[in-house]
Parts: sequence; C-alpha cells; structure tokens
Amino acid sequence: MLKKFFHQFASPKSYFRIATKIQNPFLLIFVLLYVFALAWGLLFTPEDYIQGNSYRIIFMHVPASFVSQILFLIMAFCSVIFLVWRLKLSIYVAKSIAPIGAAVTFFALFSGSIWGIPTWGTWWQWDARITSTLILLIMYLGLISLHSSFNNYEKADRFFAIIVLAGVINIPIIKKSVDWWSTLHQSASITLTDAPSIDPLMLAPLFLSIFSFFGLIMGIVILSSRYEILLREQSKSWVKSL
Amino acid sequence: MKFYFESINEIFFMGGHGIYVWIVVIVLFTTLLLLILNFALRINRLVKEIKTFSQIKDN
Amino acid sequence: MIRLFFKELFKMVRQLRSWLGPLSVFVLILVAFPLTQDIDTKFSHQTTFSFLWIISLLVIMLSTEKVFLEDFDDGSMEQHLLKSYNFSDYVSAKVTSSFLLIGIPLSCMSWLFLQSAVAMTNLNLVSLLSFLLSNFIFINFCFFGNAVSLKRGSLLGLLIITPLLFPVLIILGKMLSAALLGLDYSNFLLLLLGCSLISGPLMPFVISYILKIHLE
Amino acid sequence: MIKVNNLSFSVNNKKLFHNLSFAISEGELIRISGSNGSGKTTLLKIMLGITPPKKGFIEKEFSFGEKEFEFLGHKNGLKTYLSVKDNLYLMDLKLNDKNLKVLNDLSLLDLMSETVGNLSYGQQKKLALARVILSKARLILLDEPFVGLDDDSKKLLEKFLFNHIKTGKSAVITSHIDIDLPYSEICLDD
Repeated sequence: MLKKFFHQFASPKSYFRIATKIQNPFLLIFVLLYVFALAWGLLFTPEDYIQGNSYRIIFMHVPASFVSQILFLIMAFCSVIFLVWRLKLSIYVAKSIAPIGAAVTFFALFSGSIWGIPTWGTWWQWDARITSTLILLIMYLGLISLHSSFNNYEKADRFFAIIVLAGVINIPIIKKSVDWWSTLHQSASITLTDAPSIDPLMLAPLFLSIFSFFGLIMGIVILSSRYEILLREQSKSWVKSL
Repeated sequence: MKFYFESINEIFFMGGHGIYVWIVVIVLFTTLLLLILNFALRINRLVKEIKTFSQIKDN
Repeated sequence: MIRLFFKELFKMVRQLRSWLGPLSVFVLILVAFPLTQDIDTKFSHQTTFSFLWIISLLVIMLSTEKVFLEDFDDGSMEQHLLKSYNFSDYVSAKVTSSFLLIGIPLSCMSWLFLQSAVAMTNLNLVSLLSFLLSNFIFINFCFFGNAVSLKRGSLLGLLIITPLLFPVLIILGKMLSAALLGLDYSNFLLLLLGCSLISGPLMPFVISYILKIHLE
Repeated sequence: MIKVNNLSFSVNNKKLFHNLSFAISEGELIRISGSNGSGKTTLLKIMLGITPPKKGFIEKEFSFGEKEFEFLGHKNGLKTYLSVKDNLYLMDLKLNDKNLKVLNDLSLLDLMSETVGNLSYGQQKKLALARVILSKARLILLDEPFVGLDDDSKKLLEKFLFNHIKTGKSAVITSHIDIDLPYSEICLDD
C-alpha cells in the first residue's frame, strides 16, 4: 500500500511537474528574504563590543555551516529511502545535493577563515569544528568523484547511497573524536558554540538568515534535482514530450 | 530597528573590518549565483538537446 | 576456509612485488627520516610515533592498491563467487594473508626502529601491540577502500577511508600521550582492541557485498 | 533443469532483452547467439545469479555453488605469474592419471612448469577449459569457448561437449563460430 502510494506520488514525472511550478517563486521568496535578513544583520544591528564589526560575518557563516551539515543528513535520509524502497527519485535528489553541499561547505570554511583573521589573528586553527568541517568537505568531493567514476548508473547509485550512509555514521564519530583530540593540545581561543550571550537584537536576524538561507539552498536543490531527473530520464517518453 | 551606520564611508569600512565582511558577502553571492546559473543553463541546454534529438528521430 | 587461506598465501608469496616492494619502501623511508636530522638530535617520542603510524598507513595503502583488481581482471573473482564457500571467506583469507606478510613485518620493523631512535623504558610491549593492532585496522580499512574503488585507481578509496581512520589515529595519539605522562593507558589499548575486533569479522562482509556489486 | 521466465534486463535505460523465456532440460545444448552488445554475457551472468535481473525470475533445480555447474567466461581466471602446475593447484585439480591424460590431450603436459604468462592465448584458454572438462558438473556455461582455439582443440572441445550431453548433462554456450553439434538456439537480436 505504502509502496504503491510512494510510487505514484514520488515518481520523477510528477515531482518534476511540481518542482517546475514551484521552483521560481520558491527561489524568489527566499532570495528576497535572505537579502532582507542580511541587510538587517549587516546594517541594522549594533556593533559587537568584543569583536567589533567583523562579527557581522556570523549572518553568512552560521547559516552556511548549519546547512552544510543538514544537507548531508538529507542526503543520508534519501539514501536510506533509496536502499530500502528502491525509489529512484530519492537517489536523484541525493545526488543533486552533493555539489551544492560541497559549495556550501566550502563557503562555510572560507567565511570562517576570513572571520578568523580579525578575531583570532590567524585564518586557520586546527580545532575540532574546523577540522571536522574540512573532512565534511572532503567527503562531499569524494562522493561527487565517486558517482562520476561509474559508467553504469545503477551501480553508481548504490555505491553512492552506501558511502553516504558510511559517511553519516562517520560524522558524529569524527566530531566526537576530534573534539576529544583537540582538548589535549590546546583549547580554541574562541569557540563558536558558546558565543558571549547573543543580544536579542542580533539573534532575530540570525535566525531569520538561517531559515531563509536554508530555504534558498533548498530552492537550488530543487533546480539541480530537475537537471538530474532530465539527465537520467532522457529516454522516457514524458521527457521527450515536454 | 535602527539604522546603525552614519555615512556610506562607514558602511564601507566598518571600523577597519569592512573589508572582511564585504569580501565574504561578495564570495557568498558569487557562489550562489554560479550555482543557480550553472544548473539553470544546464537544464536549458539539455532540454534543447532532447528536443532536437527527438525531432531528428521523428523525421 | 583454511585451504582457501593457504591458497591466498601461496599466491601472495609467489608474487614478491606485492609485499616485498612495500616493505622495502618502508625501510627506505625509515632510513631517509634520520637523514633529515642532525646526528646528535634525539627524536621526540611523539614525532617518532606519529611518523611511524603515518608511514605504516601509507605503505599499507601502497601495498593494497591492487589486491582485488588482479583477481577481478583475470576473472578468478567470479569463480570465487560461484564456489560453495562463502564469498566473505575469500575476502578474509586475503586480509589475513596480507596481515601476515605485510602487517606483522611492518609492526616489527617499526618497533625495531623505535628501539634505535628513542630510549624506551616502559613502553616496549605496548608499542609493539599498538603497532600490530593499528596495522590490522589499517589493512582492513584499506581493503574496504580498495574494494570501493576497484577499477578507478586508489584515489577514490583513499578519500573514503582516510576520514574513517581519523578516530583510530586520534586514539593512538591519546594513548601515547597518556603513556608518556605516566597515566593509565590501558583503556585506550582496549578501545583499539575493540576497534580491531569489530572491524576484523565485520569488514569481510561489507567488502564482499561491495565486490558483488562490482561483479554484476 | 533450469527455467527462465519473462526475463528482462536493461542498462542505463537501454533495453538488452525483454520477456525472455526458455528452459534447459537434461541432455540439451543451448547456444545463445546475437550481435555484439546484445547481452549474451549478461544473460549468462543472470543465469549464474551474479547479476540480478530487472524483471522475471529463474527456477533452478539445484542451488549454485554445489559443484553442480561450472562456468568459464571471457576471462580465464588464471594467474599469469604462476606456473601451469600452480594454477592447477589453485583450481583444486589433483594430478592423477585420469586428469593428466586429459591434459596430455590438450597438449599441456609438456608445459607444466612453464609460467602461464609465457603461454599463447590459445594455450591459456585450453588450460582454463581443462578445469571445465575435468569437473563433474551437471551444467556447464561457457562464454565464447571457441575463440582462439586451434582446430584440434576445437574438435576436442566439441567431442567433450557431445559426450557431456550424451550422459544427460546440459550445457549453455555463447558463440559466433558454428559448431557441429545438435543445439537449440536462443537469439537475442530483435
């Protein structure tokens, strides 16, 4: 019953129809919302008394690093669905997330490095969070190169799903172990987790920016999953009659 | 909500930290723009290709 | 099962370059390391140990680069899949034989190098044990990475397994620093033992599943 | 012995075959023919259970893996850096009189301590075929067994297949080359 429902509702064809319809308004709304949140954060909030104005990078850095991890979780969720129910749509979505995840993770690392220059005095520190984010980036890149190295799409899909699951199990382990490791050498001068009790004036735009950035990235995911579906279902009759 | 800065100059420099903030903003928007454009262009090209191929097959 | 193991061992022994080559590379690097130092500088424990672990890992990656590719290319992997024994037995026979021929010599050589490089008082047995366990885990994971990137070069497998091995490296480092400070390090050793006890029996199943997909 | 029901298979949305049904009974030789890339090897692999089919199923009288069948693909499964003798050891073949006689018929006996990498393609193929010939399997599946064989060896293999069928066992082969044996054909071309 459930399987049949899934197959009807979540066929690439009907997903593609819905996605084409909602994609542009979806993207537009969240781009505007994000620009609004950024403008609010960058121009309408007071200066942080420790870090000065450079703290404003938080409105770009925190959403990016949050979304980079959420994207991996979504990818893992899609892979589970693919492995259990053999739902093709889910692996299309999972595969189309990988390059976006890599880009977002790269941006998170980049903005963190830039932020580090004025606040820590160095652009890189071997602390737990940064190291595990770097590993996350490497995993995204590995996944992309994994899928592109197979000629047979079905094999590639299955390998992709398996490696995503291995990766998602791996992430908490790495996080935990890297946390553990870094405590021995040195404690990071400023950890991002316990920021000095954020002012509500800054908190509201921060939450808004996280939410709208997530929406924006999901819009791009819809876009790229449409591409993936077109690419993979080229020979189907419904694609030809578009 | 209160506008924090007093002049355009101040928006630019942000007390010496402006360069970091604006670099990040520029990189962010180029990344997003590249992602969106990349996929949108790819979709357009693929749709065109599929259409021409099916026309050739039909004829 | 035992027969299978002897066959794999036989194949490996006869193919000298698959195990003697990596071992010689290891020795060469061991020689090269002191050359970069002044003759009277004493190596620190931490550096020497990290150096040995990383080099062992690299040499094991080097030596396992083509373990499955050969059988895949000449078609004997298909034959193994169709035989009456479990396919995972074939994998564990391969893992065991390369642990015997590569892992154990590597551990012994690392241990000998340690004796010559730094003065060890209380860590003799433990360091040997840690080398054996870590090399066993490395071999298991390298086989896993190798199975994933069977025909696509070793880069892909490396990308996948290296993150998986970070926790092991961290445990090793923690164990060493605890031992150097004179603290109790047995719990780290037990953790390492646990890792190898889990990966030892589990990995052959995972690897054989991946190889089956490749054979399709 | 084996019944194939409504088998379908496709790679990357490209259909190889569709709704294929046939049965192999005892004492029958089946020849699978078709143009390049029509899925002959894939069909063999599906019958062996290595590749799962997209649709359809296969009924088997016995389960694979009980020495009831023998398979030889394009690849010979030989170790090129080992000698012929060592390869026979890896194949679990004992060097008793009966086996040695067959090896002599294949003119491999003089080459026992030669490294396989130094043998010609045809000689390697014969060595791989020796494993099939010396097994007591009820069903043998051969992928292009006649490629690279000289006339004498080809005749020998045909004779072996003939005797094999006569004793109530079955065989499946894929081949471009015509053979002098009674067979039923499965053509994979549309």
